Amino acid sequence: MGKIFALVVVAVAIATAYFVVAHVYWMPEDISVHGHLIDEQITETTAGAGILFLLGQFVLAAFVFLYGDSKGTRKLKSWPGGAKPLIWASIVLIGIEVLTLSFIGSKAWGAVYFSPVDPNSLHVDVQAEQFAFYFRYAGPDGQFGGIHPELINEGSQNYFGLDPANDVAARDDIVVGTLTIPVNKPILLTLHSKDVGHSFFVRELRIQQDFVPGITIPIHFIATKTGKYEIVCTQLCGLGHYNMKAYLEVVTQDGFDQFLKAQSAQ
Amino acid sequence: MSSVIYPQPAADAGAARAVRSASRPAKAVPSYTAIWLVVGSISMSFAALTSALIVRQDIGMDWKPFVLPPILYLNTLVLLASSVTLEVARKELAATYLRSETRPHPRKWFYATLALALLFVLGQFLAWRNLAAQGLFLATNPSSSFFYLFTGLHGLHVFGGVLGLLYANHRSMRGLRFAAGGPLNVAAVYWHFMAILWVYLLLILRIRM
Amino acid sequence: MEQAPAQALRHHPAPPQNFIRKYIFSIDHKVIGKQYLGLALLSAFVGMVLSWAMRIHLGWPDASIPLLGRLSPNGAPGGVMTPEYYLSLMTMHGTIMAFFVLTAAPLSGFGNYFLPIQVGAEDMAFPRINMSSFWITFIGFILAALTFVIPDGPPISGWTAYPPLSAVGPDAGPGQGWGQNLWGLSIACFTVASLLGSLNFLATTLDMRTKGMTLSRLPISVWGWFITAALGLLAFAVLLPCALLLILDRLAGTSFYIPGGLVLADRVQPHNGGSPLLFQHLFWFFGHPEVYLIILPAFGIIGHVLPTFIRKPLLGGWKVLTACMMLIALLSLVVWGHHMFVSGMSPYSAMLFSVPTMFITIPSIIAMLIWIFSLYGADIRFSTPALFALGFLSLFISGGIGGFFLAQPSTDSYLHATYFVVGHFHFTMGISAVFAIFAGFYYWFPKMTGRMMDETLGKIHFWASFIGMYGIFMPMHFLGFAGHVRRYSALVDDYLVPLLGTQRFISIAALVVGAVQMLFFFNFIWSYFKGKKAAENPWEATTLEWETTSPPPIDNFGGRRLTVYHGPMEYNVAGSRGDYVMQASPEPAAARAGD
Amino acid sequence: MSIHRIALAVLVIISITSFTAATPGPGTIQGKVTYTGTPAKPKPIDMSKEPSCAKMHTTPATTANAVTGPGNSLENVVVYISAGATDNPAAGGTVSFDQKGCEYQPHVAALQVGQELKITNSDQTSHNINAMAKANAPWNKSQPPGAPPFSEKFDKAEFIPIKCNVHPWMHAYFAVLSTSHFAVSGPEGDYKLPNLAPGKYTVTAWHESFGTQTQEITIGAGETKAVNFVFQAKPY
Repeated sequence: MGKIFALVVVAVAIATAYFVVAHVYWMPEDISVHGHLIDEQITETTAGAGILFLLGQFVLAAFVFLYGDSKGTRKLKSWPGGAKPLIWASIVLIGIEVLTLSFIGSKAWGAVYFSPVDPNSLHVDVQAEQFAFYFRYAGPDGQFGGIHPELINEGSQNYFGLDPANDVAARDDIVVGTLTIPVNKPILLTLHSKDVGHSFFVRELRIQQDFVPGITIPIHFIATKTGKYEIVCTQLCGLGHYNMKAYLEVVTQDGFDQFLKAQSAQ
Repeated sequence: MSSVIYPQPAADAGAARAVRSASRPAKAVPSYTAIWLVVGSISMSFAALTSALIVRQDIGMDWKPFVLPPILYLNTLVLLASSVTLEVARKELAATYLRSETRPHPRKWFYATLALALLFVLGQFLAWRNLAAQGLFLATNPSSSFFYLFTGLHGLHVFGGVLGLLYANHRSMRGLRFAAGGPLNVAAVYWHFMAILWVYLLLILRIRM
Repeated sequence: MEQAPAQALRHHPAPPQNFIRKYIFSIDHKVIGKQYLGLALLSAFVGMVLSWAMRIHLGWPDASIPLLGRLSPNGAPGGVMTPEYYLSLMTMHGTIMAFFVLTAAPLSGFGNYFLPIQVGAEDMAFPRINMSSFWITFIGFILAALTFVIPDGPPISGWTAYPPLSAVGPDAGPGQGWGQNLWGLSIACFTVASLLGSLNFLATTLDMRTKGMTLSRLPISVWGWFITAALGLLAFAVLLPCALLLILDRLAGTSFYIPGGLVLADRVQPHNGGSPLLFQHLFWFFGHPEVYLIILPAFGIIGHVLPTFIRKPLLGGWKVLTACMMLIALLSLVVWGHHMFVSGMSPYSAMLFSVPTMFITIPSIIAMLIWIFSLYGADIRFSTPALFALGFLSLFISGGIGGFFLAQPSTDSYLHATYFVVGHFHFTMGISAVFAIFAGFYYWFPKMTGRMMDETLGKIHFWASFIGMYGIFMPMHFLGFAGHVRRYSALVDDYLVPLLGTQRFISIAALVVGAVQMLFFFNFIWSYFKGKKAAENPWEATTLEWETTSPPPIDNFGGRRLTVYHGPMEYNVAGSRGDYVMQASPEPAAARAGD
Repeated sequence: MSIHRIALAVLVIISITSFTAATPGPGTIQGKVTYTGTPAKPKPIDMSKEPSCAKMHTTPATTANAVTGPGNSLENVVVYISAGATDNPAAGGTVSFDQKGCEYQPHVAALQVGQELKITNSDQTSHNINAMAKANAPWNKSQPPGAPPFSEKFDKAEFIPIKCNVHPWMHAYFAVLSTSHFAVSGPEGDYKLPNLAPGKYTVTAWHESFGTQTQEITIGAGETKAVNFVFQAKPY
C-alpha cells in the first residue's frame, strides 16, 4: 500500500512539473513595457515554489515508501535531531525565499503602479457596464464632456450620459465599443463603472484592474506590439459576466489617426 | 451556572474581606469565562462598526453632521447610575448572605437597577423620536444611519442584559444564592460592559458629528 | 475543579426517554455533534450535485439536463442552463460548501462530539446554547435551501456577495431580489450560531477539563478546535455587522456600500456616497480567517489521527504543531487585503498585506514538515483513516504552493480571478479539509456508532478520490496560467474556446469523483446497520474517547470521572501493554524506544 | 409552429369578419406620421463583442430610437384610440418578438392587455430580455441559443422599455394598450385603425424619443378619415 501511495504521489508531482515547465498552458506573449517584470516574477516564483513542491511530495513519498507495510516488527526511530533543525531550516530558508520574492516582486508591482504617468499620454475614458466596455476619446477639442447618469440611454448609444445639447465639450466625444490605441505610445485609461463592479483584464498587457463603482481608477501602460487582443471582465458582475468583453486593437500611429478621422466624420 | 462556585459563609473571617470574596466567583466557572468572551466578541463587532463609520465618513462626501439629542447625556448618567446601584445591590446582598442563610434578603437596589435600565431604554427611544422630528431617519444620511445603528444595536444588547438580570434574580429565588452566586456576577460583568460600551459609542458619535 | 464529583451528571439527571428530547431537541453534545455531521453530509451531497450540474454545463454548454428543467423552468428552460442559473448554482455551491460543510463538519460536528469527551467532561459547558446553535444553523440552511424554490431563484453574486451587485436589489439581475435577502439572512443565522458555538468550545476547553488534563495533555484535535473557536469568535463578530449593513442597504435604503449615480435597469439608483471597498474590507477581514476556520480543525484532526497510525508521537510533541496553528490564526487576522490586490485598494497597502501573507507559509511549512518527518522511522498502519491523513499531506502541499503566486501583488495581478485561484482554494480549504473530514469520519465512526466502516470500500473510496481530486484541480492551475477567467458560465472568448477540451476533462474527472462519493454514502449507511461490531479502542489509540464504550453512554464515562496521567501521544512506549499508554491509565510513562 | 400561426390568423379573420357583419359600416382612421426639425441621425452599432451577430449585418446595424423614412416620415410610432371606443374586443392571436442579429424585431411591439407575447431567440448567442416595467411586474429572463420560445402576458396598459444587458445596444419597447384599436406606423410613416363604430374618438400617437400627441376626431358610419401627426424631432 505504501509503495503504491509513493508511486502515485511521485507520478502526480512529475506530471504537474512537466505541464508547468513545458508551458503546455502558459501566458500569451507579453506586449507591454512593464509585462516582462511580471513574467520574470512568475518564473522566479514557479522555480522557488516548484522546488518546495517537488521536495515536499518526494520526501513524503520516500518516507511512506520506506516506513509503510511493516509487520509491526521494525524497531521505531524518530528523526535524529528532532524538530528544532526543521523549524530553523524553514524559518531561515523560507524566510529568505519570501523576502526575496517580496523584494523583487515589489519592483514588478511598482513598475505597474508607482511609475509616473507620462503627461502627454493618450487619455481614454473607460466605462464598464452590465455587460460591455465602452471607450471614450476626447475628440478634436481634447476635452471630455461631463457625465450625467440620468442621461444614460443605450437606445441612442449615449452610454456615458453625455449632454451634447448643453455641453459643447461633449459634442465631439468619440464613444466606441473597441479600444483602439497607437503602438509604443503611453496610454492612460481612467476606469469607472456605470452599475456594479467589473474588471479590466488583458492577458497580453499583464494588466488586471477592477472597476469600483463610485470611484475612477487610472491605469497606464505602453503597448509594444500591434494586433488585436481581448479585453475581458474578471469581476463577477451578473448574468452576462462570461460574455462581457471587448477588443483591444493596437495599431500604428497612422492607423490610429485614420481611426480618429473616421470616427469624427460620423 | 454550575452549583460548585458558591463560597461557604465565612464564620471567623473579617466581614469586609468575606464580602469581597463572596461577591467574587470561585475559579473555573464556565459562565464567568463565557461572559468575558462575549464581551470580547461584542467589542470586536463594535470595533468593526466603528471602522465602518470612519471609512464611510471619510470616503463618501455626503456626511451631514447633526446635533446629538441632549437627552443622550442624561441617558448616559442613568445607565452609569444603574451600574452603581447594581454594585450596591451585590455588596448589600453579599453582606446579608454572610450573616445568615435564612434571612430574607433585600432586593430594592436590584429593582432600582432594573428601573434605571428601563428608564435608559425609554430615554434612547425619546432620542430617536427627537431625531425623527428633525426629519432624520435611518436612511436619511450616513450620519443618521450610523446613529440609529449604534443606538439600536446597543439597545438590543441592553435588553439582553435586562433579561440576564431577571434570570439572575430568578435563580436567586432558590435560597440565598443571590449575592455571591455566579448568575449575578456574570450579569454584573455584562451590565458594566454595557455602560462602558455606551460611553464609548457616545464619544465616537460626539467626535464624528 | 475539586468539587467535580458534585457536578457529575449535572446535565443529565436522567437520560431523556421521549423521541423528541432524545434525538431532535437533545442537549447531549453527542447527538448535537451527529446532527451537525448529518447536516454537513446532506449539504455536501447538495453542494456536490450543484457542482455536477455546473461541470456538465461547462463541458457541454448545450447539454439539456432534464431534472434541472424540472427543478427550475426559468433557470433551465428545456433543461439548458441559463447563464444566471449557472451563477445561482455557483453561489449556492460556494455558500453551502464553505459554511454548511467545511465549517460545520470538522468544527461543529466532530468538535461537538469529541471535544467534551477528549477533555473528560460529561458535556459542553452550555448544553442548551449548544442545542440552539445547531438549530439556528439548521434554520440558516433552510433559508439557503428556500432560495431554490422561490420564483426569483438563488442569488447570482457569488459567496462573496460583493456590492453593489448584491446590494441594489432586483435591478442587478435575476436572483438579486428575495434570493439575495434569504441568502443574507441565512448567513446571519449561521454567524450567530457559530458565535454561540465558539463560546461553548472555549468555555468547555478552559473550564470543563477533568482532573490531570493539563493544557500540555490536551489532544492536538482539541487544540485545533480551541484555536479555531477563538479565531471564530473574532472573525464572525465582524461578519455579522458586515452582513447587517448589506441587509440594511437592501431593505432599509441606506447607503453604506452603494455609491451615488449608479444606473441599473435604466434608472439612477436611489443611493449616495457608499463604498463597495468598505464591504470588501469587512468581508475579507472575516473571509480570510474563514479559510483557517476551515483548515485548522483539519490540522487538529490530522495531528490527532496520524500518530495513531504511525505509532509514534508527532515530532516536537504537541508544542510545535500547536504553536504553528496559533501563529497561523494570528497572522490570518492581518492579511485579508491579499484578496483585494487588484480591487482598487492603494497599491502601497497591497504590498503591506503581501508580506505577512507570505510569512504565513512559514508556520504552515513547519507544520507540514512536522507531519512528514514524523513518518520517519515509523510503522505506518494503512487503515483508511491513515490513507486519508497521508492524502491530506500531499494535497495540502499542492494547495499551499499556489499561495506563493497569489500572495504577491505582481503575480496575482495576472492570476487573480483565474482558475488558478479556483484550483488553489479547492486544494487548500476544500479538498484538504474534506480529506481531513473523511479521515476523522473513518477514524471516529466506530466510536460514534459502535460499528466499523468497511475497509475495502474505504480504500477504494480513498484511491479514486485522491487521484480524481488531482485530476480535477491540478489542471485548473494550468488553466489559470493560460488566463482562464473563473465564474464564466460559458467559454465565448476567442482564447477560451480552445480550452474547452480541458474543461471537459475536468468535468469528467469531477463526475467520476462524485460517483465515487456515492460509495462512501453507501459504506456509511451499510456499516451503520450491518458493519462489524467495534471494540472500545479499535485503533489502539490513547485519548479519552477510547476509554469509554462505543458508542459512549449519555454522560460519556458511565458515571466515572477519569483522571489523566499522560500526554495524548504516548505511543511506542517500551514496557507498556501493547506499544502505547492511554491518557487515563495510571501506569508510569516508560522511556520511549528510539528516543 | 407555422401551422399554429396560420390557424390563429384564420381565427382572427373569422372573428373580425363576423364582428364587422354585426355592426353596419364601420369607419376607419388612417394617416401618416411625420416630423419637423432634425432628428439625431442613426448611429452605427459596434457589435464586435458578439461576432456571431456582427457577421449577420453586411452594413453595420444602426440605432432605432428615431427611424425616419422618405418625406420626413416617422416609423415605429404607436397610434391608438385612447378614448371614445365603446367596444373593446380582445385582439386575437399572438404577437411575436424575435431576437435576430442582436436586434429586436420588431423594435416596437404593440399588444393589448392580456394578449400573448411570444419571445424567440434566433441568434447563436444567449440573450436576456429585461422588461423594465413599472405598472406591470418587471422581469428579466435569459434565453440561451436553442432554448424554446417563451410567452408572456401583461395585465396593465404601459409602455415598457426592453433591454438586453448582455448586448447593451439592444433596446425595444412593448406598447401594452387597453384598447384593441392600435397600429404602429410603417416605413412610410403610415398607419390604419379600421373597424371603428361611428362616434367621437381621441387618437393618441406615441414615439419613444419625441413624446405623445393626441387628436380628437368624429367619424360617421362607413367613413374613412385621415388623421396625421407631426412630431418635433430633437437632434440629441
